[in-house]
Amino acid sequence: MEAFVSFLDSAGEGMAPWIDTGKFPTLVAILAYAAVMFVSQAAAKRGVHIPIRRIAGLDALDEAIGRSTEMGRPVLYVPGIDEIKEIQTIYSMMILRHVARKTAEYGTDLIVPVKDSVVMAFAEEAVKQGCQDAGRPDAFIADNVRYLSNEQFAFCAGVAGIMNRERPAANIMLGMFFAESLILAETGYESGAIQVAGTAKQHQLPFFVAACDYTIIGEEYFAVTAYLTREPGLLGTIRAADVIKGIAIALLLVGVALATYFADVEGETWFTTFQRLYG
Amino acid sequence: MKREIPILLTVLCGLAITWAFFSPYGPSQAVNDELLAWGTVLFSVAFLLGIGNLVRISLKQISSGHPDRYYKALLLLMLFGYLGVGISEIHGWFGITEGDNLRRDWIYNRIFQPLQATMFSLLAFYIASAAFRAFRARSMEATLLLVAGAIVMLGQVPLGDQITGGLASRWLAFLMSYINAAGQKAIIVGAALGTLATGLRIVLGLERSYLSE
Amino acid sequence: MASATGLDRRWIFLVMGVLVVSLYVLGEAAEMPVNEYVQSYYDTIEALPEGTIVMLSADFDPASMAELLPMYQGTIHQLLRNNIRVLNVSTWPAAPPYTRAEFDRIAPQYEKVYGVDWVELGFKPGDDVAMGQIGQSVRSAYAKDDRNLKPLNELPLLNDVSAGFGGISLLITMSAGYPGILEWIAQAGGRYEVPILTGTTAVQTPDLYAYYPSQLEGFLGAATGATQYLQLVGEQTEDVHESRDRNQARMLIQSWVHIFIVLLIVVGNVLYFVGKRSAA
Amino acid sequence: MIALALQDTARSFFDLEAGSADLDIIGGWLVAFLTLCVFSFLYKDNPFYKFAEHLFVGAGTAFFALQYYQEGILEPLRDHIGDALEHQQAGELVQLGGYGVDAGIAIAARCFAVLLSIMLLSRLVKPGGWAPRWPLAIMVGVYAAIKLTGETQSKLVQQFRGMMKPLTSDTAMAWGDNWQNVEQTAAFYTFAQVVLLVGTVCALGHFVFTFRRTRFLGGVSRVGVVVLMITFGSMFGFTVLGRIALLIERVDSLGGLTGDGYQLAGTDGSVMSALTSPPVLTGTLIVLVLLLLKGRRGDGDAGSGSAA
Repeated sequence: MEAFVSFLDSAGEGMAPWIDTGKFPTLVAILAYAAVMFVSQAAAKRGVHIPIRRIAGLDALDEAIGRSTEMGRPVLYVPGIDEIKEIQTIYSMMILRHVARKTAEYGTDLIVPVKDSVVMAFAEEAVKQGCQDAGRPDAFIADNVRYLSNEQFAFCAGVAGIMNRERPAANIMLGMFFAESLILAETGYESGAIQVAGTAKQHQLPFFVAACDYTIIGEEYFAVTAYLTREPGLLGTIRAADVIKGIAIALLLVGVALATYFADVEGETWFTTFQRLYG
Repeated sequence: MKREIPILLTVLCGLAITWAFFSPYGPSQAVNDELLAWGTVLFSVAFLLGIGNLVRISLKQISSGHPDRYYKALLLLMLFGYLGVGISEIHGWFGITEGDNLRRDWIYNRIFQPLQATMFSLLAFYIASAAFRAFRARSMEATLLLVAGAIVMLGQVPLGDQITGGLASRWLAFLMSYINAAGQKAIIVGAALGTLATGLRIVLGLERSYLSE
Repeated sequence: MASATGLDRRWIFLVMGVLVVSLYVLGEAAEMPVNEYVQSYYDTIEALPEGTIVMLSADFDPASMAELLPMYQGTIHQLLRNNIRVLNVSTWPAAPPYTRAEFDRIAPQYEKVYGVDWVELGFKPGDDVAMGQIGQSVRSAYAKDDRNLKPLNELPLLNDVSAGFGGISLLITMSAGYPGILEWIAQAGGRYEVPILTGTTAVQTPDLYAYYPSQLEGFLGAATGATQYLQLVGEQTEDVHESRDRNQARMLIQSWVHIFIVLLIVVGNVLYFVGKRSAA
Repeated sequence: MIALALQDTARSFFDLEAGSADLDIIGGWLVAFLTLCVFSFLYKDNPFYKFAEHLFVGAGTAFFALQYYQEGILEPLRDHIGDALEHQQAGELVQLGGYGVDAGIAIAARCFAVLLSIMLLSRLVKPGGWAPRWPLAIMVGVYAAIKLTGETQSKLVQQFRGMMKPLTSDTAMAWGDNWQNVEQTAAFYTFAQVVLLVGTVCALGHFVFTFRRTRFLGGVSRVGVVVLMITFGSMFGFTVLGRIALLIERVDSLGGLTGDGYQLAGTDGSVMSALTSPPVLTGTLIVLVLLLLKGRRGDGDAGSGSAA
């Protein structure tokens, strides 16, 4: 082993070593994660069932759509304001398809305002497919997927206008949000709609929690997507993250225990330290 | 081949940079440095491409008689006027040279700076209005959030702390340093695992969605 | 759920505006006690030996200058006062004009010479990649400096800087978001284990508690952190007294507005629950 | 804000050299006017705001473009290659990342970057072509790899390493975020460290989705939610702090324009004293209140809806 390490350290006369041994833990972490992720993804692809916890926000989605149907008012779905390259926008499109299926089944209108022209094409496609999934391709209304503006605050004003004029009974806001989250959530609350919001952008979560009825927080957003789509790649990723978290927590607890045990410097045991401090 | 070569390029660059992270060996650092330089150059070119997009959309709106067409014309005028001054300065055209005090800084200080600073200060008003109209303690979660928020707001500022008899700042210290820190650590770890997953898939050539556009 | 207050939000805007303007006209100041994070930031800089090179990265734009500019000025004062050499970089395109203006104003007070005592390298595009390259080698990240557009080998300070943060004993970033302190922690702290200090906006401040003290030597959080820091710097530097007093005055306005907002939340909720009960 | 420090010195009417600290008179009026234009959005979307907004987008984009052009294209391509050519003539090595490389290789490599840039630009001519994919692929690979390694190291390995510290301490430390620097007892230290540890583990546990939810895991998750909500609460409080600081700064910097230095030729009021003189202010206030009262009788919140 020592010979191996010294080999790694000596790439040549006056040269830096081949490998920085201090970075081994990072290498191990990356490799371990990769191994768990690929094994889980392969398993998910083979059809091995990976259970996903059902999240409260998911039930809220169905509840919100149901309530809109009872009241005979539309559902508003805002897929965030970022471009399609943002992973949250892509997942939002997957959830949109699910929502569109539900609204088509119930015969409720679905309004989708978007800030980006590329996202608009994706949103149209998602709604169309959702209607087909429900067996009601006629439920797709092209005018209800609306490109409002490319400017953040102008888009925000446009959505607020829809909330005030068309009075949707449910506002679903899922995706990447920035400063406009506050204004959207407030206007929606004032219009009396039931609000379900979700984002992995932590800085906007406080406003959603305070002004919406249900909030899907952080990583829950990805779990919701995986639950709805059962996409093997995503399932495997979530599974791997769970396993790595478990290992990390175990290591952390052991590490803290050992650190506490060996905390003493001058030949004390942890017990004498404890006695001296608290006795 | 249309897809294979780009994927090969992604994998090669990705692996070279990952390798250089672990290996201080000279040549791998040199490769790393050069690849990073390419990255920054391409990043800049991509930014300039984005301007082409802005100009195209604005021109379309002007020619189609959009209600905002005069504003769009103003935008383009400002854009090209400023670019003209700046590029002349950079290349020393028309006898305009770059010195200690730049002409483009005049525009920066008087137009860009106050406008951007003010745009974001509008949010202070929206927070006040949302505080009254929409922030409701309707669940255990929302209640906890609002109470913690109020403690932080009062504990941070001199008067707020005085009216709570010094309690707010003590609670603030504990909340921020221990409970907030715990929550932040969990969020950080989750985000890092997400980056790790996406990064691995890209570097190993499994993620190809970025090539589809 | 349809218990909307029915109040036009512009009434609240109006009250808010009148409140801030009238408090500003009154203009009093309040002294603030200093927290451990700010103290640690200050002490870390004080402990640096003379002649050390510090990399100061300006990662902000006018939208956050209210919070970050006072910290930036204070930091430049403290560094130059202690005869520390400063290497200025930036990953935000709108920051270099601030660097230029502040050094124009502050450097002559300490009789500092450009190129020897401080260098401005300016903006480097590329976010994370820019940081990676600045860390990898300043000399290949920049071809010329930002002030005089001279090649780097004509600037004596750069002779003491080598690849991989060699010669740089501390990184300080004034960070307003992405890219900023969290990316520097990954690209400089993670990779090269350089000690890092930061001043950040309020929005980013809560994130930093997770990194202190193991990955961050200290931080100035938001306008409150800036005020506390200026109090510390002001003990030995008269030039920041003006700025310190101004920030202390702002803290008093801030106090009243915070109390106002807490009141708004409380009143809003009382109305909400009363309305809900009478509806039931 | 720095403007105040110099407010009583006389200013020139138009001065190209003046920085943000000491605006010329035209600059002062321009700053005041544009600031008020933006604030007018609070009442309603209006032509003044639209004017300011488009001016902002135009100026901002141009300024950014100049920075990207100079620092991201000219320096790494023109200046770097020029520099490498000088080295080649002198027969020296070019330093790349701290390692000496033959100048010819360095030049060739950077010329390849020029080629890649041109391939990326070809999108302007032929949007769906194959050429832009190469530079795009390189960019994606470079970004992914640098984030992958840096963040794993700092946000997983170093983060967990930092947490592995003793729960006991024999030095009593002061704790206090603001001014109550209360002496912390050793017992309190341990208590706080346990809170931090348990809080972290529970919050992490809340984000575990693929294991069967036992009663234990459910309990962990509930504690985790409490921790997360307090975390969001503190983020909420800090966000309020930040936004209000921005507003106060704006008011302060407008206040800085009240000095005598900003007199317009022929008038005796400075920028802001003209705009904020008691008659003008009271008048504006009355008009605003009247407009708001009128709006109430109309369609309620719809007006502010379009303004939001």
